[in-house]
Amino acid sequence: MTTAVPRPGDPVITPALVAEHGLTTDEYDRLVRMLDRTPTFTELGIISALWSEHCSYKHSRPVLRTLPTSAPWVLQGPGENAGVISIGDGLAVAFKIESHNHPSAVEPYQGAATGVGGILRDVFTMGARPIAMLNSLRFGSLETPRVRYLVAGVVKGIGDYGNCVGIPTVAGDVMFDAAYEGNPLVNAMCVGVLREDELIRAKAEGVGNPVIAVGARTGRDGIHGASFASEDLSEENEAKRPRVQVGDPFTEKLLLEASLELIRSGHIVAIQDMGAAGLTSSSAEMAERGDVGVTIDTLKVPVREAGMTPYEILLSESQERMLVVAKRGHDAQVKAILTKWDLTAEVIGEVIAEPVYRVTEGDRVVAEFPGTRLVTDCPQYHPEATESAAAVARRARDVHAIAPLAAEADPAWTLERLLQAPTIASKQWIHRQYDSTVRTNTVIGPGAADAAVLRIRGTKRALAVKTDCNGRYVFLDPRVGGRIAVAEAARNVACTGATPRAITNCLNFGNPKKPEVFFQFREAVYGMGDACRALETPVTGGNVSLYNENPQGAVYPTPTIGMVGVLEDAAHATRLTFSEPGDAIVLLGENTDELGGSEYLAWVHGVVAGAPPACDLGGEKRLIDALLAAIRGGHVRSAHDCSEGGIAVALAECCMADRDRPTGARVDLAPWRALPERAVLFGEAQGRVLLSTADAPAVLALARSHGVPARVIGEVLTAEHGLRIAGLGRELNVSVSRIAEAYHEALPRAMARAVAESVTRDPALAGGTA
Amino acid sequence: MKVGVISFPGSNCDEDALLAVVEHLDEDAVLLWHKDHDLQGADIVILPGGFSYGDYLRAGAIARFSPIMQEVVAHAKRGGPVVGICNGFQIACEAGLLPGALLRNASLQFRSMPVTLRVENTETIFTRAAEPGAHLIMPIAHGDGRYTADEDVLDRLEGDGRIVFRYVDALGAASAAANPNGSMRNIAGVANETGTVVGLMPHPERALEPLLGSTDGLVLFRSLLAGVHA
Amino acid sequence: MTPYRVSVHIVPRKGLLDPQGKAVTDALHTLGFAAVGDVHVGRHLVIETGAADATAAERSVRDMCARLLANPVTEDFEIAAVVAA
Amino acid sequence: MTPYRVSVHIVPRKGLLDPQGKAVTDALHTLGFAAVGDVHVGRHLVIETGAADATAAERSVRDMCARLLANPVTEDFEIAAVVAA
Ligand SMILES: Nc1ncnc2c1ncn2[C@@H]1O[C@H](COP(=O)(O)OP(=O)(O)O)[C@@H](O)[C@H]1O
Ligand SMILES: [Mg+2]
Repeated sequence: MTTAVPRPGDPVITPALVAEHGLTTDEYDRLVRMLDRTPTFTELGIISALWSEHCSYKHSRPVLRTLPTSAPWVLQGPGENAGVISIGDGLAVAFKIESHNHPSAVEPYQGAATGVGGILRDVFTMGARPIAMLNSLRFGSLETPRVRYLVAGVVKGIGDYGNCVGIPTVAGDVMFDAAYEGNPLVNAMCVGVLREDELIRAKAEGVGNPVIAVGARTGRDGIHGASFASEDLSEENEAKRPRVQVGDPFTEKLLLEASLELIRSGHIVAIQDMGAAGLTSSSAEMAERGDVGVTIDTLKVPVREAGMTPYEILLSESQERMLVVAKRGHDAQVKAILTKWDLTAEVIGEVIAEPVYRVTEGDRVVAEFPGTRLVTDCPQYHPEATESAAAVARRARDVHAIAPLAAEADPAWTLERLLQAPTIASKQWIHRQYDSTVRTNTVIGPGAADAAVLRIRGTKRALAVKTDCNGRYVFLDPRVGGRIAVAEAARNVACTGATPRAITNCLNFGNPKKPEVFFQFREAVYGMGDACRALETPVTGGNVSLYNENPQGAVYPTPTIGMVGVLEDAAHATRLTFSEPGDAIVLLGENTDELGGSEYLAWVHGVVAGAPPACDLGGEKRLIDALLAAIRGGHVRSAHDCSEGGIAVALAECCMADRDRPTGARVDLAPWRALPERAVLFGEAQGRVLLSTADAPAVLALARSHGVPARVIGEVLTAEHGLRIAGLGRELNVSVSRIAEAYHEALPRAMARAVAESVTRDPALAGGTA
Repeated sequence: MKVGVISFPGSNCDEDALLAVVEHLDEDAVLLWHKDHDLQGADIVILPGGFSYGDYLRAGAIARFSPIMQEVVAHAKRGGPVVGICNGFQIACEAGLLPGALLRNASLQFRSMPVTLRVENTETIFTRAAEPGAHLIMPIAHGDGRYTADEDVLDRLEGDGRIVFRYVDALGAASAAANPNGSMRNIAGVANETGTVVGLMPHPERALEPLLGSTDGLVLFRSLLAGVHA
Repeated sequence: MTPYRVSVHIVPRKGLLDPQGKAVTDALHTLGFAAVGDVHVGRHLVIETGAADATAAERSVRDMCARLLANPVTEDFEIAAVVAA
Repeated sequence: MTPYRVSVHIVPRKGLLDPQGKAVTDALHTLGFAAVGDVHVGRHLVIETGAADATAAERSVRDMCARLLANPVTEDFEIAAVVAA
């Protein structure tokens, strides 16, 4: 029997109130059975948060279980604040990706900023020092002012937060498509380094150990953010604006230093970020992992405002807070460390032997649940999954039948047009707002290679990191699209010379109760699993973000992959741009006649249809192995994979992605003249890498020995020679400065219109963080 | 020689500056805590980059009142060398160790990118090992780097050779295109009257290794030694 | 059309975290201003605009605030003064 | 000691480049507020402080401005209001 009783002034529990809390009748009945009585208002709030999709994974867990999660180098798989892999020399890497889609849709600046703050905390609570941030962004068409406002705000929010904390933002990916209108995706990833023996987990243990709230004070912000993340974005939700949280990167920096000092001090046994659902989820999850009871007194929680109720204190999502379980009798030492960093630490509860989750307000018990499995005791759903007929028809469409525009008679026109597509164009407008060099580890920063490379101090090694996902492919064929997301991320990392090691993922999907959405979800996860097995990159964690919808329906299913790879020698770090005239250009992999799902079709013809390119995972693995052998053999001057825009765009980028050091190139694609010209030039066949080399025979021999198709297709020239692609129909011949202008000026030009608007509302205008 | 690097709350380049001295000059360096009143015998003080006190109100405005700043100011008054990098430059200006102020970039955006600097004066503690007119490439990463002072102050600085670095383009011109933040007269760094306090927005501590793309910051750090060991 | 000068205050919404205000409060305490309680830091805009009369000038600036100048999610605004310039 | 609320404007010194003011002007023009002339953006601080009387409150805030709140090189300040809280 449990003892909690309603507080004076608590609303009466009615079916309407239950519904408002997002619980179904079945779920409510389950709660009543669990308690053997009517819940108090506080209890209803707690369960509403814990059983939200965001915390409980009630729709997604069974599917997620199919993912491969182990390898000899995996030290911590899914289930902790972040995954951890060993990288040798007693060092490990902790990394995790997380979404902040709905908060960013409502308030782009604070939404994105607090997303960065949250993922940073997930990583440093593992005992790791963050060394890099990444961000994966999806927006609607840049043609609309609202989208430009969102882009400007999100980018500034990400930059201001990471820059202030002093963690370099080094890589990411961005795509624009009307499918994301009204529901942008903002996924942030953090990577940290730790010594293996300093790894700490968020597992409460030790009866009598004090539970301590650390960091910022608790205010009324973001109450019910976790449930908010589990709803559709509607106009009604726009009205729920007071839920936005304001980030304080300065406090985060202090909290980062204090937490690492705390973990190393030996005074604590567990630490966890108070993220979504704040104190409630952090305390319940820590208790559950340790299979212990816990009791918390809300009167002891340091608050920012007077008169906060237990309900508000438990569900607040005030930022920059941590929950710590200290060793018994060590609370004074914990406080001393926090005081040194000008932060508060208050004992708010303790670990207890009795298997209950109890919240008191002074002497009054306001919530009490039996057992220690509050989060996983939530209902599990196995939603129906069926592909819609429309999706089948879309995929079956013969896209080769789409007539080319008259202007396409000159392939140079098409290339130039594609280079201006915001999805393809240089993202420098974005990443020059991110400090990418602080902490002096950045060997290759954003825009210069297919992934970012960071050296690991004290070793010869380096990490390569990248996010990726083409949601359009997943939309057209979720299984194949899921595979490609992993394969492309792995290829990107391999192009810099790194062995792909493991992934984290952020599954951005629509409403899982719609059979066609759940089909996308299930198939995409299966595809991701296929690729992770084939490429030996297990999943170490991630995040599920459902209900990403706008009035037109779900956004593209977007399982963003965050890949981590390891270079044994940082000196092998390889960029994407050609540098030495006279070098041979080698294509690893094969051109095909595939055109479905391409940026070419979407941007030039406004068509999203056809089957996405096939993904041969065995071939991808061989390609990566061959490429890495060539790089390690010292034969490769540059490497770049073919992705959106195909081989023509990839060649253009190799010539002018580094605008200060352009080159030209002469390429002959005659071996593929039997295929449709536009498919060869702009199709997005997978498993292709362009590299430049002074020793083509060595590269070709290595490719052959790995069973990878390879051909010398041209030569690097000086920039005056332009880019020339012959051998198909009409020769493609463009000046490098012209394509450089198209590629580098597209985003600045589009965003120039938005800057005035975004700075006007810039909270930092009044001073504040720059 | 011993270098003291101040750790303000919110400093995030303090370790980079410390490593620059320890790994690349092979000299002693200590982090000095903002709440202390002791320079621990440091011969040279570095005010590092970052966001001291979150840069709330104005970059550097609150940090200048940190307890340790009293010692730093006294050290500077005695002729002791002080180098302010990025946020450290902002703090030095706020503290009155250097003239002028650093305002929001004219673009109103943070700028993270490599820039080319021209060394305008080789008679300061931070440039005496450099060639006059040398071009140095190193990163900037700031939102408030627009150096601003009254015209007559600028004229005086110019006349006294206290403009230490300017942003220039590949051809060596101090052009508007080469100026990443709209600073007056393309100023990237200035010195006090005696050349013993130097502040600059770019980050020489991020340009010390070929692996990281530039070694042009070395000559500046080596300048710190030139006087001591000469 | 008469030229007006309209002065607006845009302040962080109550209840939201105001890290800047807190930083300034702490700094003032450090400087010895012990009697200081809360500090709020907002923006002060002076907008020169032509309008038929003072009421129209104010209405127009309210519109600017709602549509552009104030963040509807995190800030409140008030018109502080409308004077003929 | 009476509690006072003192309101301060801190504005960029005239003649200095004002990219923020210009950005706001441009944005307002884009939105169709054609009658807008110059816009100036400064800070608005509200300081709650105890003082013997209004004069003392104002004096104390002037002191805060001179020492911390305004940058003497680039900014001017004015006390906009002193009200008993
Ligand atoms: N939001 C972002 N933040 C930082 N870097 C980014 C971002 N978006 C793209 N980049 C960088 O731009 C480059 C090109 O990215 P992308 O177009 O995704 O390449 P690819 O098609 O090869 O995957 C990469 O170096 C990437 O890290
Ligand atoms: Mg990509």
